[in-house]
Amino acid sequence: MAENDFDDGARPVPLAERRAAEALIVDVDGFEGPLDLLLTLSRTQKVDLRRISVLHLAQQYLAFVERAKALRLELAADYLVMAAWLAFLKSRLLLPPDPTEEGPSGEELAAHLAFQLERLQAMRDCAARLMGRDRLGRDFFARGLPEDVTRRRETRYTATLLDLMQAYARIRTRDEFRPFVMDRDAIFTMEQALERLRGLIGFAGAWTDIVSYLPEGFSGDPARRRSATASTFAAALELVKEGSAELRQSGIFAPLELRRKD
Amino acid sequence: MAEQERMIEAMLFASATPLDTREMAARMPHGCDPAEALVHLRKRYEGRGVNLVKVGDGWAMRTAPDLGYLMRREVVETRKLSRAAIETLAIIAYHQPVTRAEIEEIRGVSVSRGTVDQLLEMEWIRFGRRKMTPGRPVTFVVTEGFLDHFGLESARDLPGLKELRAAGLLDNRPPPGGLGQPGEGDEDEGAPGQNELFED
Amino acid sequence: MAEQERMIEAMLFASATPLDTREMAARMPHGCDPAEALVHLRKRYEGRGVNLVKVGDGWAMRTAPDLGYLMRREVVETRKLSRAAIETLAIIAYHQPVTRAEIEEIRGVSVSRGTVDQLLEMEWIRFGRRKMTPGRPVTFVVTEGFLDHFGLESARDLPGLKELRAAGLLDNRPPPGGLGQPGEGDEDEGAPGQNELFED
Repeated sequence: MAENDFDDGARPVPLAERRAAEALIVDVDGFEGPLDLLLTLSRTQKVDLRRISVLHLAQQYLAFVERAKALRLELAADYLVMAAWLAFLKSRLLLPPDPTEEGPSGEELAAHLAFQLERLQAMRDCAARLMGRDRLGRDFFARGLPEDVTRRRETRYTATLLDLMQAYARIRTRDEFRPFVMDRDAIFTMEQALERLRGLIGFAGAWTDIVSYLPEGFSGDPARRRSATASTFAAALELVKEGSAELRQSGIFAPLELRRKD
Repeated sequence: MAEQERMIEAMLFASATPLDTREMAARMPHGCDPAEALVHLRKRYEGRGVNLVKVGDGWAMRTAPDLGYLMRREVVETRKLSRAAIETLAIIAYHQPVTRAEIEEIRGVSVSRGTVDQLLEMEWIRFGRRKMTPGRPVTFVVTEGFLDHFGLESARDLPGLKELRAAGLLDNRPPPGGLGQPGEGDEDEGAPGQNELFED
Repeated sequence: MAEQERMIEAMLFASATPLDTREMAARMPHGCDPAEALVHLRKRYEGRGVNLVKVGDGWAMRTAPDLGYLMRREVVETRKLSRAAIETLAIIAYHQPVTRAEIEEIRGVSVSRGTVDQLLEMEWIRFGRRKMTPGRPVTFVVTEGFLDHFGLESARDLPGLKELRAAGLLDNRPPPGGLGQPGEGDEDEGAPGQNELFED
């Protein structure tokens, strides 16, 4: 199906064609993906999509990608993936088939691409025909005054499928978000520290560094250690304030020591 | 004249308010005479299920008075289901058969008697078989009426969370009062791992 | 029969949305047969300003399309659909039931977030049954609302459907040798499509 077109693209390009190509590049954002771009390029061949020269098309596409790169346009990954695939296809089409090689021939791949382009074009045409049909509310109309004679009023509750799914998503994501709530695990609250100190201090008649009161699992991770240290310190101050403990420090940055006060 | 009759027939049908001859004439091609066409049209609808009637200065199509009883079932006031009801319904649809305790566990709040009663009354849910667990609690399942209303072939056709997300239907707002989370409101489909969270 | 014709005439005039025979029968006195009365009524309204049209399983009265110009005042502005949405809609209509992956394969780009959402919200598409392929993906089909909006009796009456089918453009043709192309990653094949569904 693909004519073997050994043209290297060295021939002089007519001005109009060049202009068109430039317009394409400038407008790269306007394309809905690589297939759309290929379809647009194929229009310059002005032939039945089934007879299109895929080889020629691949060359046009590759040239497009090259030039777009030269213009430093950001090309989305799928354009580049398509380029790589087309380069592969091009090599298959150009080289004589290797009988030992497995997989489909270049012609088969080219035929499928032509099929995809034709199908996309067909869908575009269908879409246009569909939108061009006589339409309700524009060309033909429903009853303007539906008679809902409100004599026996009955309340009917309703909901759409969208409501239903969104409700479910809402509940389930609330569940799934629980891990984020667990971020609070890194926080040791003052209430917790106070409770812990009250329980432990009864056994500590001797001066003890408050750092040793940090709960298990809070001395490793810096964030957790910071939180636990701060709350334990605050809790220690609270105990001193209520007169159930004493606090001392021998110098700046020296360990803070806590002792039960009888 | 037949053509003019067609015109006023269409106009009167589509209009939400009665139309008078002046309005009709203004909308019709130049030189038409709605008054005469109305006489014909009125005659045509005599004795039919719908009649052409004069309302003040205007004209309107109305159901024949003797057929009013046919319209009574259409008299419904539709209201959106409450959030509690729709959530309960969603859980039943996705998890059926499901007990009340299970619904409460998933929703995280208790389910009021009225909510379940309402869904039962709407015939969107019904009792399923009892669970073989202590207390043998009753379960709830969705009904044919439910499938019918939501245009589903079966409850299994409901899209999963992953698909809801892919379709952009998943509301990603964090729970009220919750901490914001990374990537929230991000257009792109998510930090890796986030996707796994939504695997159902 | 004349009386039954009057009844369905009244009901159809009163309703803005299509009614199916089941609904009509439920509202009519016992023993009535709306199907037969519909045939008569349809004939009666042939060529008139208002016509009886079939919409999916339902029936509705709609103004004749050639008189649209008279109703400019009644025109409802529909939300402008993006090109992506229009193409997605067409693909769903012609290939239904169709999965998201299939839509993406045909368009060569991923279906953007919000496109499907919008079509669902307009109630022009809905979920069909899941495909019996790995992953059991959900499918999309068009709704009665879609048919109503575009004046189609059924999805079989889509313009050009026969030609497309004859040209093989509705086939689900896998890429040769499974050598995928970009965007064809998750392809599911071989479920009965528009093609088989509409083979009579």
